[in-house]
Amino acid sequence: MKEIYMDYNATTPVDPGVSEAMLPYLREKFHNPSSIYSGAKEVKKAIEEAREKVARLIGTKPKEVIFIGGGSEADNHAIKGVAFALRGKGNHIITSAIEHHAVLHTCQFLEKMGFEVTYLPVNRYGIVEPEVLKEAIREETILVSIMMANNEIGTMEPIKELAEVAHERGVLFHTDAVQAVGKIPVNVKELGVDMLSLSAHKFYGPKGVGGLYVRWGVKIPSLIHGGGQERGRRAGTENVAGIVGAGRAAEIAMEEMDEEERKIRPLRDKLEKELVGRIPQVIVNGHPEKRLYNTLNICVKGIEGEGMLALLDMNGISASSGSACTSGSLEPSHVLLAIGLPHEIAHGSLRFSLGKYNTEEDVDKVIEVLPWIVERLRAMSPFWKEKEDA
Amino acid sequence: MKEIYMDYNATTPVDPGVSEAMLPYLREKFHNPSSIYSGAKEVKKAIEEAREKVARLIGTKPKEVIFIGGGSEADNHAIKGVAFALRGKGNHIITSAIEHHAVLHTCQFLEKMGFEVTYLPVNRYGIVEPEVLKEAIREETILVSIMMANNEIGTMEPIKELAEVAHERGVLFHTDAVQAVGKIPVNVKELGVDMLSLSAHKFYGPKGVGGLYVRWGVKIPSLIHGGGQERGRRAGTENVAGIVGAGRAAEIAMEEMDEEERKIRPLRDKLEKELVGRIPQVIVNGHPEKRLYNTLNICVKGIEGEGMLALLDMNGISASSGSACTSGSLEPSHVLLAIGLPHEIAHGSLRFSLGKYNTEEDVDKVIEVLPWIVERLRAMSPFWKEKEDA
Amino acid sequence: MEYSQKVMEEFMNPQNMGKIEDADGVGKVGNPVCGDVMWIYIKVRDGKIVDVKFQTFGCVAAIATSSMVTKLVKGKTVEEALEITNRAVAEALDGLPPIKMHCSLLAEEGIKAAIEDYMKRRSET
Amino acid sequence: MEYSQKVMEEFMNPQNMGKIEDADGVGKVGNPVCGDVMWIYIKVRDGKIVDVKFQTFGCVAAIATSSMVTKLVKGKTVEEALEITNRAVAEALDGLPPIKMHCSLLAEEGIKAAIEDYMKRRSET
Ligand SMILES: Cc1ncc(COP(=O)(O)O)c(C=O)c1O
Ligand SMILES: Cc1ncc(COP(=O)(O)O)c(C=O)c1O
Repeated sequence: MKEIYMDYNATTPVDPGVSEAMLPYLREKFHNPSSIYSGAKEVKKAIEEAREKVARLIGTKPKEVIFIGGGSEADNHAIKGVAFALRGKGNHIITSAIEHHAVLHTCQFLEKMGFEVTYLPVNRYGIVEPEVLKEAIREETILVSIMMANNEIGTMEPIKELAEVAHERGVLFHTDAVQAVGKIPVNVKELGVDMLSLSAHKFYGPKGVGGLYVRWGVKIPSLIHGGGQERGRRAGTENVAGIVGAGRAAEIAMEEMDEEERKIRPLRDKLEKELVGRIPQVIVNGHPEKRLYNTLNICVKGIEGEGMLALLDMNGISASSGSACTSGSLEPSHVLLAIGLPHEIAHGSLRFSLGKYNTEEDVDKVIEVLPWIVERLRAMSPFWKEKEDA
Repeated sequence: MKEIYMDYNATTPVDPGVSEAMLPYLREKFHNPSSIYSGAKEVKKAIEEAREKVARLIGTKPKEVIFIGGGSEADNHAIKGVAFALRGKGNHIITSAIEHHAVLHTCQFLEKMGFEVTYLPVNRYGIVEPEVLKEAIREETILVSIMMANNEIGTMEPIKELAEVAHERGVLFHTDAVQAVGKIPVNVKELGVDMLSLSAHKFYGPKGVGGLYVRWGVKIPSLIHGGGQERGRRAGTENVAGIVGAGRAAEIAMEEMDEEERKIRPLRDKLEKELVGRIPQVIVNGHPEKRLYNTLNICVKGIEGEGMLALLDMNGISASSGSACTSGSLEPSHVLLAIGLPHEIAHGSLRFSLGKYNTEEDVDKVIEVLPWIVERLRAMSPFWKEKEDA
Repeated sequence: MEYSQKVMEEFMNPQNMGKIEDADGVGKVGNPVCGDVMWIYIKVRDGKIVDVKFQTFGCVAAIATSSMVTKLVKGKTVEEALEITNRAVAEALDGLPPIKMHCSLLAEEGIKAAIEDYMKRRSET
Repeated sequence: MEYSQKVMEEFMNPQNMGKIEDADGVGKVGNPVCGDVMWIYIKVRDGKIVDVKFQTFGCVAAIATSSMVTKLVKGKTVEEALEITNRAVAEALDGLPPIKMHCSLLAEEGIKAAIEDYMKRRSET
């Protein structure tokens, strides 16, 4: 059975052009870029070229881009970096209730270290309202970190406005743009952010390679100390093949982004319309318009997510759920709770995130299969019968 | 001109078996191992198999191995982890003067954070003497971190004895074994260490993937917070292809280690004997016996390292130097200074580190070329003439 | 989630699914807030569980354990049914992932609650 | 290290290498502890530098700048030679990496020291 992959927000296969670009840097061009012989210089050059490509993708200069071991590391680096650099100035950090765990757990760690953290609420669409941020900023606030697009529900935050609010009060602004970069145009200068995290494997690049934009002039300590790589900002022998792959992926994203949106958005819209039409009692999560064009997050009332995923999987469909049961905790997705869903509904969530290898047949298959799956599980559910009885 | 690569301590090309193992995990088996559909389970399994292989290489159980973004990250994770976990107990850390920067700069960062660090001296061979460690341990000591084999001079430390000394005083022991693992047999249980860092690209695995052994029972916080990957000890979507590559490299290292030593040691010995025989005023650094079988570090009196490297490079030979001039600082290698060499001699260092793709012809070429290079540079040197005049 | 094949089979082909309209005992355990709710219905004749059905809101493991526990108690006496432990349910499924053991506990509790309800009703009449 | 081709050429084929036994002035600059030492010898006739040689302990850039500075001053008057700046030396080499600019400074200082030594000797005789 051919797999129908609809979990592109979780990760993506590398583009064939990316693996092709990476291969030579595993074997022939394996040199340590810090070395001084000829072979090493070529490798160094390849890294700098990759940096230029990533910089171009986010509208900045190469010297403002650090390569780093993934999106989570980028978030940790930015947030802990500011915390340590500015701990003399203040101990208050603001973020939102719907951030990725890479941000939330970092903030919780900093709370243990004596920092205070405000987790801003969001509205029912998952939007952080600039007024709400404005109110939360204090004298001691040293950092605001708000994600650009939410990984679960796809809602896109008003980053430009939020960054302005922070800057009015002289506070640094970081955005976790891991789900945005490569999917939608991102320009750090227009957004006016001070730091931005990205991750290659979300846009057809390799896993384990991320990028952090740090505006020139922002001085934060390294998270990983050691050699002078990345101008002393991220120690460790560079993941050369990975970095080259990230560069190539950035280049391809620049070229294909428009076309991808044109192709993927109608597929997502069809999926949404048909599922909502065919399955009673389905809620669509996230903002109706300010939402990533590839993301559909729904809650199916009366049943729990994992069972749906398992049955989808048996039909060759790979999707995900913010359901507690897939993560091993008893709490459902913190994002769905933050947008105000009750626990029992949040438990029934499903996320389809589409990508460039999806076809209309893929969508049709899901539309065909999911209603039947839902019916089957609802037949076992005490809540569903209850509802019908009522 | 065919390159003669003699800088295997800097990095290695991946073994063909390694790149072959990695490839499928870039494209077809690209799934996020945290997901619950079938494709993801296979990927998860591949990671666990890789973990078993790495665990076997260092003589431990898989659950004590964390995959991490390189050797430097492993060092940072271990040292900062203990510092934060035990900061209530004490604020004193002991390391040696000849550690890699990943350890030294981490310790210096911790000094800024209020920790006290003792940098143990070494003897002229680069050995940390257990008595010296014993003297240095205090009530407040929470961690001893001593490397297993030095990257520049190859000296191997008496880790078992040093760990015993630390444990007698109830102090945790970490070893940076980045240069040892894959080259020589390493068994964490026999050594009795609590934590051990390794890095795949030093033994024909990919760059940007490291491993950290953490003895069961040692509880340290994550360096990178976020998702629950690596049992919550290293967040971030796993570098799957890299991890699979590291596993395969570990497996190959187990198989080939003996044979490699048998092949490489005589080549290194020949290189050493011939260079010392043919070039006047050459010093061999490191311990005569307790030294990695692939490493030869020499100081050529009267001249500086970079010029030699440049001329070697023109002859197709890739080697390295602890010379200040290759690193951009004015200080020569801290390791060579620590073993007692005066600055002007330390500036003239050269490191040849051999690996499994070296042949006797490679060695012969170096033996043929280097004396001529040295003569040429000495002809320009004010110190050399001075010496002859005297 | 690494489920045994047995779990997946049970999930795919659950037995005794549904409601018994004129049940002699009903056990309602779990909490929708936590994502797992199990309702167990039993029909008892001469001290024997002659029919049993379940309704479950929950994950794959919750559905599989529901099905398995109903299979295990069907035909048993009430006393025998009371002795069924969550371990027995899990073992019958070739084990459960550690974080899913609570589902087997829910199954044990569900049966116990249904029997208690049955006992209570009987003592009332 | 990213050196220009000019630097590498100069390093590979250094000019005016060696010692002038009966030099009119010698400039010894740099410090072996820092890894760079330059000795510059000059021979002066009628206020003109008619011969110049260097001995250098140091990196590629140190050797290349030594060679270049000797080429630049050869044939010049003492006054002209004094006007040669480290920038001029670096430019003649198509630039130096920033962390190597100190080598060009050493070359400038080396020539100046040699000329000073020559002046001093002359005023003494
Ligand atoms: C002894 C030692 N420790 C740590 C490291 C750092 O490892 P990595 O480059 O994988 O971060 C190296 C090599 O660079 C090393 O030789
Ligand atoms: C919004 C967001 N931030 C951060 C991350 C972490 O990125 P990575 O998995 O590359 O560490 C992810 C994805 O996992 C994400 O979706």
